[in-house]
Amino acid sequence: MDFPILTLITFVPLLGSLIVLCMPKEKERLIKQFSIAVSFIPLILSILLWVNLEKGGGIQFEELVAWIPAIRVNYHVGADGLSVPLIFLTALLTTLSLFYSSFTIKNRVKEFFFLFLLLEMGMFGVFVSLDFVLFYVFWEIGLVPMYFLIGVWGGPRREYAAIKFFIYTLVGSVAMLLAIIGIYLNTGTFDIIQAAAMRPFVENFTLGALAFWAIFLAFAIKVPMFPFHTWLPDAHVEAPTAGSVILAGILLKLGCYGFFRVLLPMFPEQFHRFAPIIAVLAVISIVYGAMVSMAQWDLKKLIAYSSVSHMGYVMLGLAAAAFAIGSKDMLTSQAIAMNGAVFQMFNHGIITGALFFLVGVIYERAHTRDLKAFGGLASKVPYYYGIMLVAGLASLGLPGLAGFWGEFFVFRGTFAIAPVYAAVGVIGIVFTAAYILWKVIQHVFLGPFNEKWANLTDMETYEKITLWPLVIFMVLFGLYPPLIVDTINAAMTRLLSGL
Amino acid sequence: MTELYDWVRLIPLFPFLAFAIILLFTQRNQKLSTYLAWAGIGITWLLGWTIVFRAIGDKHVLEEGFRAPIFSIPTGRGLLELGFQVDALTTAMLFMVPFVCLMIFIYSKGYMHGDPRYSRFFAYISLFATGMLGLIVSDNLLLLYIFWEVMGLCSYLLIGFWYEKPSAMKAGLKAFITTRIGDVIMFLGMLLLYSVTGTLSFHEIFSEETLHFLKETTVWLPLVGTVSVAPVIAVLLFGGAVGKSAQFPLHVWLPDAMEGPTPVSALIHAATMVSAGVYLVARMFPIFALLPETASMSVVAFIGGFTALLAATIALAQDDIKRVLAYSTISQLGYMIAALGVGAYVAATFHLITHAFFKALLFLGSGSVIHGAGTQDMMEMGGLRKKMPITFWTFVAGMLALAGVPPFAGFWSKDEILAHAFEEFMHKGVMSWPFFVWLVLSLGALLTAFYMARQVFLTFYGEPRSHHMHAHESPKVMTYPLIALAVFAVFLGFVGVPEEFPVLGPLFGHNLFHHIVGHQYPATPLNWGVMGLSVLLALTGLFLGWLVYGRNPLKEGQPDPMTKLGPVYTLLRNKYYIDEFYSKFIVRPAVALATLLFRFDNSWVIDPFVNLVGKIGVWLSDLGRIFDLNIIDGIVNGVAAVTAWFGKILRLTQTGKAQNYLLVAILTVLLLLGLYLYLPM
Amino acid sequence: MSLPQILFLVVGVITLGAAVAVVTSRNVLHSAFLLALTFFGVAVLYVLLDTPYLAAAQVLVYIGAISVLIIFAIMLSRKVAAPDLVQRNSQWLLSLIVAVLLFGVLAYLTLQTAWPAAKQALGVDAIGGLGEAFVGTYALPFEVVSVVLLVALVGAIIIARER
Amino acid sequence: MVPLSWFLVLGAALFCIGVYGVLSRRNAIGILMGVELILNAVNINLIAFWRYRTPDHLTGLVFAVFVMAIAAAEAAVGLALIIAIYRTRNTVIVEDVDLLKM
Repeated sequence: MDFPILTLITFVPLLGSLIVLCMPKEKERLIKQFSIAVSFIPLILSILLWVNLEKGGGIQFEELVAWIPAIRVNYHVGADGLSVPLIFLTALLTTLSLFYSSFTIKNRVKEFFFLFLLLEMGMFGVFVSLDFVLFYVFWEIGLVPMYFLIGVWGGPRREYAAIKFFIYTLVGSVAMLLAIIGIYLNTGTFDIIQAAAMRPFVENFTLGALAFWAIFLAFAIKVPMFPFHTWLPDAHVEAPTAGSVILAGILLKLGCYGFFRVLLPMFPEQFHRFAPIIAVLAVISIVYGAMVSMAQWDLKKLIAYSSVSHMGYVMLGLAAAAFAIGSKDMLTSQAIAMNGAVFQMFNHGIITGALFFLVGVIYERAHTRDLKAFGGLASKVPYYYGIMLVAGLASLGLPGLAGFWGEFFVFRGTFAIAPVYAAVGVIGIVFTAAYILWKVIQHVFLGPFNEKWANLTDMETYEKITLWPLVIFMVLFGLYPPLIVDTINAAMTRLLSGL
Repeated sequence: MTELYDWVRLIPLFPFLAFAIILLFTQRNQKLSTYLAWAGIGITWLLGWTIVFRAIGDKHVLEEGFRAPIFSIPTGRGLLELGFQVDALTTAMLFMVPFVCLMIFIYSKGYMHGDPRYSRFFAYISLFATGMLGLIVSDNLLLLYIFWEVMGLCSYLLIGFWYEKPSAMKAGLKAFITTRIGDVIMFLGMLLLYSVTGTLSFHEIFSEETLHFLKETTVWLPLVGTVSVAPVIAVLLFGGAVGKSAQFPLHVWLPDAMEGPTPVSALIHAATMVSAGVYLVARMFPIFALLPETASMSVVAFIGGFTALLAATIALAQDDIKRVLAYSTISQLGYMIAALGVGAYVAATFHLITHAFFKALLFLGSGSVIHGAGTQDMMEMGGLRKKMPITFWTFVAGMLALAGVPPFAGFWSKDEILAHAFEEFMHKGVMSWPFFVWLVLSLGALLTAFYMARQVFLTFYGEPRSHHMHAHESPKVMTYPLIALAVFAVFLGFVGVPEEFPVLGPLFGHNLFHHIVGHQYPATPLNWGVMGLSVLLALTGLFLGWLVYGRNPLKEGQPDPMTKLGPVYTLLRNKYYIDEFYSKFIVRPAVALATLLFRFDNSWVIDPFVNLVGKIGVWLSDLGRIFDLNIIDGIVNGVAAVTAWFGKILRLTQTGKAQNYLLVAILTVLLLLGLYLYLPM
Repeated sequence: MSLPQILFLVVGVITLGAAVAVVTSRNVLHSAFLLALTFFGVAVLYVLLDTPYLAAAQVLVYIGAISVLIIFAIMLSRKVAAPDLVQRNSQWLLSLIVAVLLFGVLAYLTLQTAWPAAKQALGVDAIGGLGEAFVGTYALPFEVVSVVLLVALVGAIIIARER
Repeated sequence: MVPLSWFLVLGAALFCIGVYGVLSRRNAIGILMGVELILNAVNINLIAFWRYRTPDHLTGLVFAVFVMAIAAAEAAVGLALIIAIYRTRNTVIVEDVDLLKM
């Protein structure tokens, strides 16, 4: 690859969004088609990226240009086996969201697509940045369009949710900014890779711990981890369908990605020391999230809380890997745990993305998400039932579908390192099964048919087109996990051996 | 693919393809769907039996096994290899599973005729067959677990197949969640095994070095202390078997599973799901038997024996024809588990195989009865012998096999279990598990014969006890599978006749089954006393059954003689109130806890204190919030509220008068100056 | 105590006294006249600081223009000059405290510092230098100020014009 | 010789008196007068510092002149404003003119 592929991926959406901005407002069709077309470019490029990625080759496709020389800030981007699947996921979900939205968004079309493409750029930017300032800038850029997406196209309590989301995330960001400055003062560089290699906080553990927790806060809010999760149900419930998809599918991954890219390499000692705390929080997230999901009667809220639970697996895997830093014979288990965590990130993106789309599908028709209001829809909308079943089963970690592998690897890795945490976390699996099958499947689809929905129609073609790619990935990665684990494993092994 | 055995990779593939094609493309066309499903399992059956008969004569494969890797997943610098295999146990299972499945598939065409979701039924049972076939050919625990869960899913879908009925829908969920609890325990066992040994492949786990390593390794458990790792792994894995094979205390899902269509019951109870649990224990038997004096074996023996007796007693008081069979299944699985618990590996496997045939037969027979009679309640049946002769005769063959009457299949396998338990008990004395197992299982044999006799007499003898009973024989597509299975129910036992048995022993290859499966274990010697006793018990049970139900067949409106047992009957009929117990002490508290946690998380929605904010003031309300468990969100909203409060206060300062502002500004300057002066530089 | 010192003290006392009267007098018209007195005192101080030119400017600009302007304004809004009207607002006491404190701090700081006691000899021609500076170094600000004055003039006319 | 600090103290006193005037007068014209006092105090400081510290550089002097010019402009505009307000609202009491608070 000798052309700047990452730059293209990142800034094509920006270019697209600017062009959308210049288009006349009335030409909604054109705006929609153009936006979708634009979003295909990063999608294709990200596939190219994955194909050309040299497994285990560390950071690749690097570009380095001085940006603000006075404080040594560079435009430094690059990708490895960790970020490439996430870049692909971002491109995929954005394209699908835009496609889906082009049928469902009726008001302020131009603004919607403009913001969405801007959001895409922000997300790509975070995944490719290797410079703290750049990282931070993109991190914040993603925030603003999301705020508007929730606040303008959201549900009845959209303003509350949007503000809550914004303030929550902003609090984390400010903490992160302070920590970044701290790192800069300690290392004299904003380069993430270089700074990590210099191990800035080896001598001063306390200062390191401060910086660690500051960054931790930023990422943990984004993940979100118990007890920083309460913005999530509101934001998800109020956001428009595509917004929820991106929020759950990608924005949560930004936090996890930060843990992998920044926190672990930069603060191995601190991470190791505090791993028990993080593991406890992760286990609480898993079990607590699952149980709270079980208590929901709002379909969208249920899935929102399930995200808390599922992201807990990611954090558990990560914490377990950090637990074992320093003990050389644990490398296999560490790598398995991290593989599981990254795999789980990807899976959660496609599975929960699909679930949110599915919620949108029924909400468009029924204008309610109250689980008590449905019943017996399976015969009425068999196609929808089938897709929902697959997505739900993938979400509860049924072997043979993608979700299983993430959980299995996380628990496998964790069990060898910290068995008690794994043993407690496993309880979450039972509750996940319960809320998916009991709450979602049973209340919506099974039982006596509720005559109220006699006019309900099954999925439209555009909805099918939106969901099939996700279903295919669930099955594909479920049946043949090496397809993605090969990529992840190489990157994780490299990362771990560097600690 | 040079070797025939390499084709083992394709065994789960054909039913899976049938599943996928039916679900995606041919749902509209019922006929095509049927043939696709038949073709899928049929090809697998042919392929499976080809492999089986080749393997029976192939000592190398039986002893060493043949492995066919599929793919491997990188784990750090290592690899997790997944694949299929053929070995002795697989061979035995591969003989039974595809054939019984095929019979059930054929039968289903008749039974499910006219169902609105006919095609989907065939898709689901194809996936079910995929699960079971994949399970028996897996060469490692992870792959086994995957197929195991796939079966769990299918059981959910199929038990709840008629999901419009709330009872069916609940039964499906119950089956899934209950087995899932067992699965999670098994999952932990698997993780522990993987963490300790670094492998999940059977071949590597059962190698000399690994077993030796496991013997030496210890693990620290909370409350228990340091113990050997092998029994811990064994007990955890056994948790999965308890769930899947419906052993006490996770047996509650299985009787409810009768809500599904009858072929599904046959599939679950005979060929696939419940056998999987026993198969798992048999498969992992070297780990269980590694330290025979530890908890691993006694837990297995106890659970098995206890379940066998518990379920047999419950079966006495059930009126639903399928529920009786369901409890008998639980009981028979208890036999197998208990047999494994006393080390009777070969006998347990043998019983697993024979039981699969005659239980499938019994279920399909009962399905035929239900199909003909239009009810499941035995109290409404009666006199079906003449109207459904084929069903009757095949059912009786299955009944005798289950009761353990010689020379039917069940006799040989059950007797081998009893003989083995007796043998062990003679070695170890009265205060040992084998004695418990032997005693309990012998008692169970008596009960089994009795309740089966009760079932047959109630169903087929006397006169119909309901007016709207217009029974008719089932179509051929249903009766032919019955006949085929009946043949096996009668004759299959001969493959396991003890070597010393006169005439029959030498005639059938000196206990052929033992040679196939149990090459590493010594054969159980023939014990005439035990055999005589078990025959006597079976005959006594049948005689008692005839005495109570056969001599004077029940008339319409006449109460079941069992009711004379009074409170005992009530207890048995209500299954010892175990369901109620679970519902009250596990399910409801769990749901309540979930709701409570949600309140905890989200109480601001319903929180009445929010309404007081304006009235009493934000500070007071914040205090209230903290008391009201609203610790988490309260802080966030609290910050906002405090800000608002400050805002309200500060609003007073925004007088709109420039002079006020200026005063404040100057005051601030003054303050800063004061600070500057006060603080030393 | 030398003559300039005595002169300073006398003028200073008059100036400050007049200033205090300016801000406390109940009659705005009195305030305006006293303000002129204050300005004059300041002009005397300029003389003491060897800048007679500036003193002249002070008299011309402040007394001749601003004071007169203020008096005119008071006349034009006749009612407010009524002697019986309360001229202090509600925060006067706090303001007084602040002002006194501020003075205390400033005076303390001033007296804390060791200032050079003596004036240096005036090396340059102050008036001439000033003129040169306005057309030289500070030409641009000077021009800007003239524009500001013009704008203020025009603005004042527009604002105060009868509609 | 008059010490520098005398001028400074006097400037400070004048300044504080002006501040008090600005803060405490109800009458807009009174406030304006306070402002004039403050500006005078500033001028005293500027010139005193120039004279005692940097007599060779005329910056202080120049700025004093500028301040005077600006004061004149300010007085003109301020008074014009007062007249305008007086015309529309018939008052020069600043407390009555609180459109800022809405």
